[in-house]
Amino acid sequence: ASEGDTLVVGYGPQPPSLDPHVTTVIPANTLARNIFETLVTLDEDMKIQPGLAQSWSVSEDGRMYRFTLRPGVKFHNGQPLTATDAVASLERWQRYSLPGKNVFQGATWQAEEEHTVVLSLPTPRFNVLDTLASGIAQSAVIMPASIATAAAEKPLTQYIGTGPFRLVDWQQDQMMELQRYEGYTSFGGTQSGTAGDRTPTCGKIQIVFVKDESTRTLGLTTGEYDVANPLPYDSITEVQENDALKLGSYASTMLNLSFNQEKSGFFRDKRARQAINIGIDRLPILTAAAIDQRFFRLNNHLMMRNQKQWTTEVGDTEFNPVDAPNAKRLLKEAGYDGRQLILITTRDYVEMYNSAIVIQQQLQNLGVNVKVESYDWATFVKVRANKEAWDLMVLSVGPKSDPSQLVSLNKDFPGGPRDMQLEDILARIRKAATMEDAQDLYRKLEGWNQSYVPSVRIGEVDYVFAMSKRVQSIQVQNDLILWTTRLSN
Amino acid sequence: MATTGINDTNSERRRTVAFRAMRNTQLIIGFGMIGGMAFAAVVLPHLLGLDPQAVEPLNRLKAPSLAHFLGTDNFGRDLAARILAGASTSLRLAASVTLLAAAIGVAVGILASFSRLLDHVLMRICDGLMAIPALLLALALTATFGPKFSNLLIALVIVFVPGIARLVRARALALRSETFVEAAVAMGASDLHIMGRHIFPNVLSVLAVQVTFLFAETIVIEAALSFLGAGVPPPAPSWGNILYDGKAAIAKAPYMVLFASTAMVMTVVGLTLIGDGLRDLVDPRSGSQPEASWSKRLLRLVLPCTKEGA
Amino acid sequence: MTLPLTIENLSISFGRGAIEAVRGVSLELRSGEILALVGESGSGKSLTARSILKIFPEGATVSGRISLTGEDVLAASPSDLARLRGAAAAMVFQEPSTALNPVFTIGWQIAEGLKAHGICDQRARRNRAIELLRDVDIPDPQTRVDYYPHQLSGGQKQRVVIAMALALRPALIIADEPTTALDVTVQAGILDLLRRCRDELGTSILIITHNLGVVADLADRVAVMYQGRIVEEAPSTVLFASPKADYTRRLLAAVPLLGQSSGKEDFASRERLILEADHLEITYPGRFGRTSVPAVKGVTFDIAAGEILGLVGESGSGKSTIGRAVVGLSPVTGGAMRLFGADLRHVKGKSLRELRRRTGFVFQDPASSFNGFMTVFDCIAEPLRVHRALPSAPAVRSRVLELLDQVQLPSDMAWRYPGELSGGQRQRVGLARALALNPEFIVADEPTSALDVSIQAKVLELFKTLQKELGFAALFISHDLAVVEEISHRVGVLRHGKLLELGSAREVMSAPRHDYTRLLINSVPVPDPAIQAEKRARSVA
Amino acid sequence: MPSYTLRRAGALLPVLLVVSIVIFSLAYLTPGDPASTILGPEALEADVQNLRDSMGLNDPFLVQYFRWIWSAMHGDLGTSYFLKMSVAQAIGQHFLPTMQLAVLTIFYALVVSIPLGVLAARWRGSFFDHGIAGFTLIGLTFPSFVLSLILVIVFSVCLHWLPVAGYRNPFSEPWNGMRYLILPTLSLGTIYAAVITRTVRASVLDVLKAEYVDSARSRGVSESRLLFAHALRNAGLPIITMIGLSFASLVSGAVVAETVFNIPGIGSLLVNAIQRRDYPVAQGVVLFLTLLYLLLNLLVDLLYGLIDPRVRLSDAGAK
Ligand SMILES: Nc1ncnc2c1ncn2[C@@H]1O[C@H](COP(=O)(O)OP(=O)(O)OP(=O)(O)O)[C@@H](O)[C@H]1O
Ligand SMILES: Nc1ncnc2c1ncn2[C@@H]1O[C@H](COP(=O)(O)OP(=O)(O)OP(=O)(O)O)[C@@H](O)[C@H]1O
Ligand SMILES: [Mg+2]
Ligand SMILES: [Mg+2]
Repeated sequence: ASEGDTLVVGYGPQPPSLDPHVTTVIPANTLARNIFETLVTLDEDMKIQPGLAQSWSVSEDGRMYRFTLRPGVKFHNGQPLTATDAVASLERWQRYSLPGKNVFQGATWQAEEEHTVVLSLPTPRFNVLDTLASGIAQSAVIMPASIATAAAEKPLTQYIGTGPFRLVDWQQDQMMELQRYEGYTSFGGTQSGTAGDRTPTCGKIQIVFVKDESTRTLGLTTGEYDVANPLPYDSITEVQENDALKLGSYASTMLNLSFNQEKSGFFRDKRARQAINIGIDRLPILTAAAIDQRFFRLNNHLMMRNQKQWTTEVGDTEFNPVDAPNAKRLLKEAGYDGRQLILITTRDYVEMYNSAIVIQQQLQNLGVNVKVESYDWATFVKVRANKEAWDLMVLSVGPKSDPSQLVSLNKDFPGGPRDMQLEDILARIRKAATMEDAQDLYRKLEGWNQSYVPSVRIGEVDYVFAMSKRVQSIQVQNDLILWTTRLSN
Repeated sequence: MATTGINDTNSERRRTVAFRAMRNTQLIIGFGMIGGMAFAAVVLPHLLGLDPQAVEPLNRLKAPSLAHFLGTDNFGRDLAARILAGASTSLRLAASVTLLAAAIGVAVGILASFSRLLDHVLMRICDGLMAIPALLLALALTATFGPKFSNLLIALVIVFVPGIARLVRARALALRSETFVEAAVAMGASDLHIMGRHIFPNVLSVLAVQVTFLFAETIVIEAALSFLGAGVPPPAPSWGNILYDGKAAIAKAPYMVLFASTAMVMTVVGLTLIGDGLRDLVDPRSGSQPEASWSKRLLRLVLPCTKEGA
Repeated sequence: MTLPLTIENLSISFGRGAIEAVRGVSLELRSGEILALVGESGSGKSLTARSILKIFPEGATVSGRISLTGEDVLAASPSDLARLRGAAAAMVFQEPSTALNPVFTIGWQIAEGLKAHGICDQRARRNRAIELLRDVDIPDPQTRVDYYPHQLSGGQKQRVVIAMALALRPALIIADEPTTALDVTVQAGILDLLRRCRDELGTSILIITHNLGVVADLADRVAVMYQGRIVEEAPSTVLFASPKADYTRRLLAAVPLLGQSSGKEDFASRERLILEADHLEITYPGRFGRTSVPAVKGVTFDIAAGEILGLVGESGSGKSTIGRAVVGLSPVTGGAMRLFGADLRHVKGKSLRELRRRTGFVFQDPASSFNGFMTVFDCIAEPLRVHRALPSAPAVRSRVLELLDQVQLPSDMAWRYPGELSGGQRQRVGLARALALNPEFIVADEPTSALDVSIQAKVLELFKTLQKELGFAALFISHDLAVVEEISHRVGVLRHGKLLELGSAREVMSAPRHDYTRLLINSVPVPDPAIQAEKRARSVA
Repeated sequence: MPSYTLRRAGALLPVLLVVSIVIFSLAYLTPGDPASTILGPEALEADVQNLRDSMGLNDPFLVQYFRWIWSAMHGDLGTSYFLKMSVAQAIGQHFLPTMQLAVLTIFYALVVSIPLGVLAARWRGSFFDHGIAGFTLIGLTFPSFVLSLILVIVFSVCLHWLPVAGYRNPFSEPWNGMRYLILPTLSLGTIYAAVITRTVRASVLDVLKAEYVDSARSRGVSESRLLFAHALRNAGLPIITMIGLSFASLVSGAVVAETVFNIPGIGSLLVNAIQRRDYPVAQGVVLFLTLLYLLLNLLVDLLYGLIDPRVRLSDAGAK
């Protein structure tokens, strides 16, 4: 039960780390964004808005960015935010995070005066601000310089940011208590997405980590939690029938079926990949993964549907033909000899497991002999790194700020395609100076994607959450935005 | 003598195991239940054309109907088919785990009661083993030898043995000081003989309870382990994973848990009946018992464990 | 006035009438009367006695009527029964070793009965327990009260059981073979105690015994049972003088009398010694810091091949302890004991088992010496099987049946379980088991104490014949001096763990050198009421 | 006895050492590592390797083992990779709830099972016995997580009597703390109650056939006393062992209930640690449990001697 203005959130299991610089775990980043903030941020239309940097300027050649930090901002420990802190933080981020390495290769950060941060790039990039704004995996958050330097490559041990909430109590694996930061200096403008006014109305937020999903639902029903996030899909009907509760959702991940092209042979043949791509029926797969039509949608593209700046129609019409005869023919042409293919998945991400089971059945029906191997997360990572251990993998990937950061296209990622054309397009996107160039290249990339079939795109899945009716104006962006929440009585 | 009217061969026959087994209703019903289950698991799916793996996500969690007479699971798979197919996995696993664990546990427990040194060594090993988590063991085994049935078996057996061993040892220690054991010692019987003929039959009653418990426990633990990739590999059904899936959908489709548990309860009841029946066979005091009234015998059909040793 | 006990037409059967153990027994007991129930082993005495308190074995079918001080026992409610038991009538069970709960101290068990009948003060209960133990002649009762049953000798356990029965001064005492495990001096003391109860408290006593000397000494009236029926009932003087029933006559004829047996020749040949005890000392370790108990203190004797050594002596003097030491069941803590020339402290494993194969052992308390899961057949066949003595199953079978026959048991007993036998029947099974391998040496601890004299005579006859045929040696422990005299070549007298004297049977019995031996011989009750009364009068004077 | 206890204490170190090797090897054999868990689903293998290196996870087995055991011998079990605290602290924090739950559960199980088991033995074959048999079989078979959910639905969701999940320390807030512990206790206790009931019943049945029971009965000892004093004590060894075992498995095996009821106990600490590959914690917990079990079993063994005077562990095996 929540007294006064305490919001109690029944949350999933505690993320392994709250260090946004290094972890790609989405909930870790979205929880951390209550504590830590980035230089720039995204509004609900995914447009760049000021964050800790109240303004910035870009040099003519696009190789130098000059950020002016918001004055008066203080860290939770009372220390004022200075350019040195920002530089130290961003340097750590640049060294240890994937986007940092990708986009900011060769870049340098400099503190000018107290409140100016200067970024110098070797070549202009279109995606500098987007990358800095993304708050979903390995976000470029700012923390005191001393902490950033001390931690280096090790996970953080102190959580001191400038965010609207301050971490006051953290009982491991049990709950986390966030208190409104009274010395908070908000971003300007009206609230929209993670941008704009962030001054919280709730005095206190209790994140209770509840591993068991039925318990989350039940706790919500009895009023122990104000919000249950994520809500198991099978509880949706239950919540809808309950007058005291309401439902919400946020776009979360994309489901992919990756091929292992490294393991001797089969999926190096494009026909084999093509066969699977046209042979499977995505709707049942998505139904198994997210149950209710409202919470999944087909998507044949590399970027998510709500990333408006990355829209294209390439290949839309030929998507999901469910063409079994042709698939079988292609398989035969590719010389499929009935050998057993290993499909790996994990139960730690339900949507991955559930899709895998259905995919296996569908492939079985195409005459492909598939064996599902399900592992716990840590083992899964180990297994997928072993090229000989698997053929197919179901992977759910979070949205990325631009196509060049898609991990499934990274040749170093297990199952990542190795194709000269792809490398070329990606290199060009990375170097693209303007958004328009990048969008052109993206269309090219999509074309390549449709013909090469590096992996089978399945669709997008939303996560669902539920709350009691007294929770007002809760907003979402890849997860809950807690500072917007108000509690009515 | 006060005995009359019974000739030799007749009373001898009265005591033979085969004869008494035939008249042991519990034993027969127990075997009937387990045998029936096994039979159904093997024959019914073919007969009814049930496929435990055919998914139909659009038809998930449907209540029992003509098409799916136990309903469907969270992938729209036929629950009846899965429970039947799961029977063979679960029963095989549970039976081999309990048999192995019981055999080793009994051996260790009895041995420990016979020698101070062995007792010390074996029991300390057991203390250590008790602390090793099944999960870690199963994961490590799976990693080393690949996902196999035998890993699960080994992990669970290792985890269960210490408990059985300690329990058996406790009983055996008390028995060691009984005069009839001394009598056997005095006649020059080897330790092995004493263990087998005197200690073992007397630990059975306590053992039987533990064995039924472990049987049920194995089925449930398997589910937890396969959840983490160390159990029966998907999508092969087992009662354990039906229960786990059912738990997630308990509000929407309570019958999943209900049917799977019913299958389990029936098995364990059957097992208990067999256990009790076997005990009647070895326990002497069952012979001179006046025949129970037929109403009681009828009741025994429904409920297990009547007249243990009586 | 209602009689303390009437039994009308009591019948008890097992296995749907297959075994009719008691057939229409009727008995009456007047206040202050002592009735002795004698009869053949297995004739239903114990069952009759137990039914008085409504304590039946599993599976018994009972009919008839029993009234205890006017209350119908068989129809009584559990709470009424609890009230009657112990207070209105108390029972001494036949086999004391199984009648005591092994996990409680004897003091606790005595006190429990007192508590059940409303004696609330704990200290009072303990004092009473000590007092009772003193009454039954347990040495050092203050310490012994905290002993567990397994720390007591057979006779001591029996006395504890008697003490329990006396605890509440019941109106009726049912004593099932209360003195079988007692030496004659202690037995005399117990008989006196019982008589005093009758004289001072007016207690009625139903005593079951095989010892016709005890009957003559104590009983006012005697009932004789045979095959489940009462075949004769008469005042004891009448019965001893003019027995009517056939069985009674046979019984009286079979009584062994001290000094009347022809006795054995002295056994001269001491060439091959089977057992040598050389300053043997046996001490039981103490528990939880208690002092240890020296049970045997420097005993020296030997047994030659073919010789039977009788061991008599006070209850608790260490006889069983010595016997058990022979097969390594009690620890030799000092001196030496050699069996077939091998020092028992050093043999181990196979050679020890071999020694045990050549030795037969009859336990003092047969009831607990059988595994309840094995049929009589399996019990007797066990030594044969353990040592693979016979080549085939049919050979084992015929040997077992032969043994059963030798100990006077019908062959259909083979398929029963030990728990379904009477005390005497069990004892004979124990004997049969000991004889199974034709041992070269037998340790027999009270092998005939539970047998009526007629069967005892047959068994002893068998023993003697076999001994002659096979020439085994034996350590024969008994309280029955007449039996010892009849069967042994030499006799040793033990007291307080020391061997008082050792000599040929005739010497020791007819010309005892030690006072204690003389006392022992004098205390033997004679199966003639007149002589016993006279003897008693003399000793009082 | 004291010498026996000393000898047992002497076994402590070797056992701990062996267990430490076993558990360390298991951890080493188990695939996956904390680095990949920290970095998340989309990390590249190279980054994982870097983090592994900096965490010292790529050192040879023996180096890692000796580093760990060396500091363990100095009382330092290491620091969790995830929990921002030392392993000792983590164990300390998680042990309290587990202990409370275990004690309550055993207490509840005993209160239920001893009378039921004894009475079922007393009236064996009766309707009462059948009823108990039915109850225990269902208790044995019914998966405890399902039972937990049913209890929550009934007592929390429908009746609003008790909280759904969570934990409050009953030492600091007794009433509230107890309220949080009731449902977990019920759901865990039921299965143990079932097992112990059956063990008690079987053991007591064995004893009730003994003649000393008749003998005590003949002295007017009431039936209830016969059952609860005599039979129970004689059947004591298996029962005490069973209680000891139940307690032991409650300490490490209450994971399911701890998860459903969201109780931060040792069991879920261990399972979480295994799942996250938080090896210092997993190893520390196992060592701690080993120590606990050694002591627990020593206690049980000493109790044997008190319950049954004939059992002499100090020279068990003497002929
Ligand atoms: N539980 C039982 N099942 C079957 N038969 C039994 C059972 N108990 C006793 N009997 C039989 O009943 C008969 C009478 O037994 P009981 O114990 O009364 O004899 P007893 O006269 O006391 O003999 P003893 O002098 O040898 O002690 C015996 O033949 C015995 O075998
Ligand atoms: N396990 C034991 N622990 C301690 N003392 C014991 C133990 N067993 C026997 N004693 C003691 O040793 C002494 C001798 O016992 P033992 O059984 O040898 O006597 P016994 O001569 O056979 O007597 P009885 O004729 O009464 O059977 C007794 O005083 C008894 O209390
Ligand atoms: Mg008798
Ligand atoms: Mg004796």
